[in-house]
Amino acid sequence: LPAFSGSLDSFQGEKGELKISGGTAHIPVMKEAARRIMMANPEIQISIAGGGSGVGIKQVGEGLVDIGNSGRKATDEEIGRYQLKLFQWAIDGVGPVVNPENPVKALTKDQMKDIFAGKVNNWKMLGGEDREINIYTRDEASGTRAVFWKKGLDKGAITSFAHVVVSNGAMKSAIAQDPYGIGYVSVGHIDTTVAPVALDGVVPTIETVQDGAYKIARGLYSNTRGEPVGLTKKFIDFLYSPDGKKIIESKGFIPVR
Amino acid sequence: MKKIGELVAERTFLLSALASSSITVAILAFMVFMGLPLMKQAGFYQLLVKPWAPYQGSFGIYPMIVGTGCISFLSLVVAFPLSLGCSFLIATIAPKPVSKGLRRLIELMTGIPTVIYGFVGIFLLVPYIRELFRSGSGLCVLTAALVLGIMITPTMTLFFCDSFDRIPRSYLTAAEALGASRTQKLLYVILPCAKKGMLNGVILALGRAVGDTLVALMLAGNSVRVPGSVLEPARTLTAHIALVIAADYESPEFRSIFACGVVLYLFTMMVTFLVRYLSFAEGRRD
Amino acid sequence: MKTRILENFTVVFAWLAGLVLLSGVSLLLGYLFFKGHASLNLSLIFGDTPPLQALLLKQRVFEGLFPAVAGTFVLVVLSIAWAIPFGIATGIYLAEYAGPRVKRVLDALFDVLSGMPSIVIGLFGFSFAVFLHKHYSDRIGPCLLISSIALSFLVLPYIIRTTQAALEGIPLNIRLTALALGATRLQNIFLVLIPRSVSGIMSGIILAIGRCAEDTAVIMLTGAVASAGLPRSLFSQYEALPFFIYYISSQYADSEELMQGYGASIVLLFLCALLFVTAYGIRKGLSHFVFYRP
Amino acid sequence: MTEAIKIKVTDLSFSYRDRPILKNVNVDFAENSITALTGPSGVGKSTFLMTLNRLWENLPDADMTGTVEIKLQGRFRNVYAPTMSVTELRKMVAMVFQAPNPLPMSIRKNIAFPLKLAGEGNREFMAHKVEHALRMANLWDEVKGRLNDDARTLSGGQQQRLCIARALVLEPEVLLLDEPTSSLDQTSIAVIEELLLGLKDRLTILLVSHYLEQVSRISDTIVTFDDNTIIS
Amino acid sequence: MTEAIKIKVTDLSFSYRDRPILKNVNVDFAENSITALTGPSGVGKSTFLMTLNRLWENLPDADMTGTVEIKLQGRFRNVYAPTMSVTELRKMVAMVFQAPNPLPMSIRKNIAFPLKLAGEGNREFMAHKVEHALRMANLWDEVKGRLNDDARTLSGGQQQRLCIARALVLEPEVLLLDEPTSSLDQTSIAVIEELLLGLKDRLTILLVSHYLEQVSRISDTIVTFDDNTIIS
Ligand SMILES: Nc1ncnc2c1ncn2[C@@H]1O[C@H](COP(=O)(O)OP(=O)(O)OP(=O)(O)O)[C@@H](O)[C@H]1O
Ligand SMILES: Nc1ncnc2c1ncn2[C@@H]1O[C@H](COP(=O)(O)OP(=O)(O)OP(=O)(O)O)[C@@H](O)[C@H]1O
Ligand SMILES: [Mg+2]
Ligand SMILES: [Mg+2]
Repeated sequence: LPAFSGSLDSFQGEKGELKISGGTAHIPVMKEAARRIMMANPEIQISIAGGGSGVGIKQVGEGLVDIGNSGRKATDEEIGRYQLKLFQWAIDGVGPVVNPENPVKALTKDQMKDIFAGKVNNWKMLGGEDREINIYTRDEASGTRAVFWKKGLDKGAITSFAHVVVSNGAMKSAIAQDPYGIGYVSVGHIDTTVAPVALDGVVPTIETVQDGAYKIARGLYSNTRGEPVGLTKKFIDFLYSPDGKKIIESKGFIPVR
Repeated sequence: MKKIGELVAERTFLLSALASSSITVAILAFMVFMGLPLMKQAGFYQLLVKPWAPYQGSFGIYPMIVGTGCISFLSLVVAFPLSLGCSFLIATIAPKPVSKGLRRLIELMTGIPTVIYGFVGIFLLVPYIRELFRSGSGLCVLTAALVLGIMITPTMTLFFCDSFDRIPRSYLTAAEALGASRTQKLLYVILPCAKKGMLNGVILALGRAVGDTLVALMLAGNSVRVPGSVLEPARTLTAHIALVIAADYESPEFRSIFACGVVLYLFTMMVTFLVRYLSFAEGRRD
Repeated sequence: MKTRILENFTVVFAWLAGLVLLSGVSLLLGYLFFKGHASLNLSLIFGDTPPLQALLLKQRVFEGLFPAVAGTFVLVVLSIAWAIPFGIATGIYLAEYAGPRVKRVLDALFDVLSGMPSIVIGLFGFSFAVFLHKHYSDRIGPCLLISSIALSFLVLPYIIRTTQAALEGIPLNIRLTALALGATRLQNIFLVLIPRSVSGIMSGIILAIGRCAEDTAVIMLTGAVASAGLPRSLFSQYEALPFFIYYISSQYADSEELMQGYGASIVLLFLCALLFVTAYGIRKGLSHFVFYRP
Repeated sequence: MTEAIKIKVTDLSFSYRDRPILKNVNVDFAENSITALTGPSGVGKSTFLMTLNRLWENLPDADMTGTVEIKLQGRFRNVYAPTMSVTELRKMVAMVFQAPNPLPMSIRKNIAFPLKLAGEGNREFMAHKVEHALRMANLWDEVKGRLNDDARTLSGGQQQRLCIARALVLEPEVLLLDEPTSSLDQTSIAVIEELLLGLKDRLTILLVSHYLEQVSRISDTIVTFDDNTIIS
Repeated sequence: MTEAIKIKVTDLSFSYRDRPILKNVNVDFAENSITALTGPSGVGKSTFLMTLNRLWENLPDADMTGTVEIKLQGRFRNVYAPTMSVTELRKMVAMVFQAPNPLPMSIRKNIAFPLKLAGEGNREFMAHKVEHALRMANLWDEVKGRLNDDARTLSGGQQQRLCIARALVLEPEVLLLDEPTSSLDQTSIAVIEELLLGLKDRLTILLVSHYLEQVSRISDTIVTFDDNTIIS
């Protein structure tokens, strides 16, 4: 792990541009960190784009951005091909969510697999209203999707009926809008507008993720090509600083110790 | 001295014309070049008819083609009668001041940014459609088509009005002198004469509907499945490009969006040439 | 009798259609204003930063639309700057120099270009950027420069067409006036024909500006991002108003952000309406053939 | 004049965009006769005709004051009265223009067009009317074999007779002709003049013409327009 | 003709889009005289004038064969020779159109426009030339106080004289006038005719005119166009 060199002071005298893209779960943390840094030092310009974990890994590998975020661990092949350095700075869970109005707030894992496979397609079958289930999923570049698919659905099928949204934020607003929708978001994104669904009796929250009760967990990574230097290094260091950890916590993730 | 200046200027104009027009060619070349590996491997035709299932290694864009077709056709179904009615109002039925005002207003409407249609559609129409039909999420073919239909109506109306305006004055005077009412003039003289021009308007509006990205991306739900009803979600070619552009550059997913690009390009070309042909035919008739 | 029914039906149908369209659009705009009027104030644009400080670039704006507005502004200026010289020169070539054969071919090419879905142009811009990045320079990726070039492709046909139409619309006697006085072709173009077409060309440019300010599909593929601050260089990524609206619509975090989205929509709407009315005022009866754009 | 009066124009003034064209015109026209209207170009002859069947109302910026009364179906009626239907009026006061203006449809449909407008649906009756009108216009023999051809393929003289036939098909009481022969050759002119003379006892005809010979050949009365007013 | 020849037209044929307008025209024009060109409308008079200064080359689909020789700067030159600069030609063979066509700029700038085109930069010289040209065109006294007004605010007759002045400013050797008085009133016509008569000893003037009176009043020779050819 890099040395905890710093708070914002370390950015003194730096200038230039830092490009970040990739995982959408990371965006709130990135935005807040960038805001703090840019406030402290107006010479620094940080741009943040989404795209999904696949994009993050790919773009940093190709050198299109300085930091590529991913919500999954880069594969060995990716690490090898691009000489990626991985920095996991938080632990996150991926939890199924429904609209708060939806009475169905607990499912078994099998029920969930059936829902996403399209076998169970009415809330009535789960004790809810007699309405079709609207399934929301993420695009193929999403790390959240990859983790949920692997650990939540055990690589089971996701029906092609599913609506496709492009980010954690978009997932949250879609579910917040749709009383009959079900989707999955990064636990850090869960707030009052959506309701987490207990899976086999465990509600996905920071606490359950932290103590290991909730199993669909993952790390949030920032990846660089080769050893980070300069501004890139300082940015990553900042994520590990006490200030950075506070930000991570405030956005609903668990900072790594 | 002067001669050289003239020559330089002419060459400059020519060069910039060539540069500008080469963009059109370059875009096609790029699409084909980038999509070629996948097209070679899977076959262009195969891509057009196979489903989209990246985990099974199938990168067909058939569902997107169908989705595009459904949404734009349906939006024409919405827009055509609206445009017809509005152009009737403007042409003869409404009193002068109303018709003038309406025309200005509709011209202004062509300036409303697309993203705003999408934005309002999400928060206004989507929940409404969901509750009205009590089925699905509201993000569906119907919603997208309705918004798209409203969006292309001004353009189509103006094209209709335009083809009405091109009818020789003498035909209208003839009908008036024979005691035709305003509606009769419209139905029995204007409409039959303007048919071809109106067809042009419809084709161009269709081109616009097919080419639109934002409305479908925001409102159609983007599922990669051939929609079974208008209340089911679907994905258009344009939305597919916007969604999959995030994929790995070397991946077949990414390559497939160039197939979408090629399809859209060819469609645009078809529309253009059809319109040119029709206008030419019309020009020759007069 | 049957015809009477048809005629009456036509009248009813026409009024109904007018009503539906008008109510549809007023619903659209009404809803936007109803929801968004509350957010219309200076802090929508400048957040907590004092406006003057922000405008003088002394202090950054984090919670406001300022970076997006500035990004859109810079983007528009750049795109138009690329498009104007090529557009006007090409328009002149088509109207004044091209032979009928060449003209037919070029006309067809520009027709295709003007009908091209903007996402296709965006895709072109994006893959071009990636191509450059791989084969030319590490520094190039999707960025302001690429976006503005792609956007200029998008609006080039507008400027070409309006220039061409304005020039071709000049009556023969005016065209011959200077020639009969011994003007060269170029002198005739620049001293007589272009000055007479200025209003037509201007309206084309303004429409192109509106188009650049409004387009989302091109920029979302070529460099617009969720958060970037003010654009620093041609190679940096940037924020833009229409992309901001799109972004908010799909991933707003809270109702406050959503309100910002409504506010941004109203700002963009006003901007476009203003440009549109200006273009219209400059040249009444502007053909919507020019407006047409998938 | 000894004949019964058909049209009474009182204090008629007309202007385009505040430019006066006709000022205080007072004139009567006799029933079942041909009246020729002459005068220099631009004096307002065509405009005057349009005030009789209210066709000017479709022109932008045109304005009129005064009254026009026409004896229709036996009694005098103010054509500008609110109770007067303008479409009914135009069926009874038919008009033929200087340039023949056939509609872009077949000969048959051109003639039947006014019937269709009037809501006529009986095809047999319509066919009969079409033939009758074409016969009246001396055109039947020339076109009976090609009734389904586009009317625009006829020669100029034939087109003009077609337009007259079309105007006659509803059996109007007044026929207004605005220089109907100016674009025709001598033979066609002779045919049309003869036709008009033959129609005279059924109709009241107003004919604008520049050709003084023609005017003296066929008209019963001559009305000369001069500088905004009328000299009879 | 006893005078020296200024313009020699040999075997000139002209067509628009393969429709022949002029066929094998052979005609000479005398120096320092006014030649009137007359003939029915559409026969090709304007077109003929445009063959003399090659202005037709700017028209779409036009085509010409034959030779035109003009005595310029003392020797006969084929105006269609490759060595002939078309802009130089047009400066020496000036043309005035039927409808006055002032450019949308001030009176002064209108007159100075050909000088500007010729690359003249000396302002004093230009001012002097402008005054001279306006005096020649009998316009100086009327406009000297308002040289900076927009030329389009002048009356029709004044505009036409302005156009003549503009054509004269480069001191051409030939002046082509295409119905220069047809849109003017009697007084303006008289002024322009007088002006042309005054210019005659300095220039060779070709004048298209429909007005036989005018033609006989001022022209030395009359050339009549008839059906694609010329009867002198
Ligand atoms: N639609 C119009 N708007 C404005 N002015 C018009 C219009 N129609 C005709 N005028 C003007 O009104 C005057 C009378 O026109 P009108 O056509 O009645 O003349 P006319 O006597 O029929 O001439 P002609 O013998 O040439 O047909 C003319 O000066 C003409 O320029
Ligand atoms: N630019 C053009 N393209 C095609 N045909 C033309 C063009 N200009 C003129 N014409 C045709 O060429 C013929 C001769 O025209 P021109 O203008 O020389 O006649 P004109 O003798 O000057 O007649 P007028 O006395 O009416 O001015 C006419 O039939 C005209 O229709
Ligand atoms: Mg007339
Ligand atoms: Mg002429």
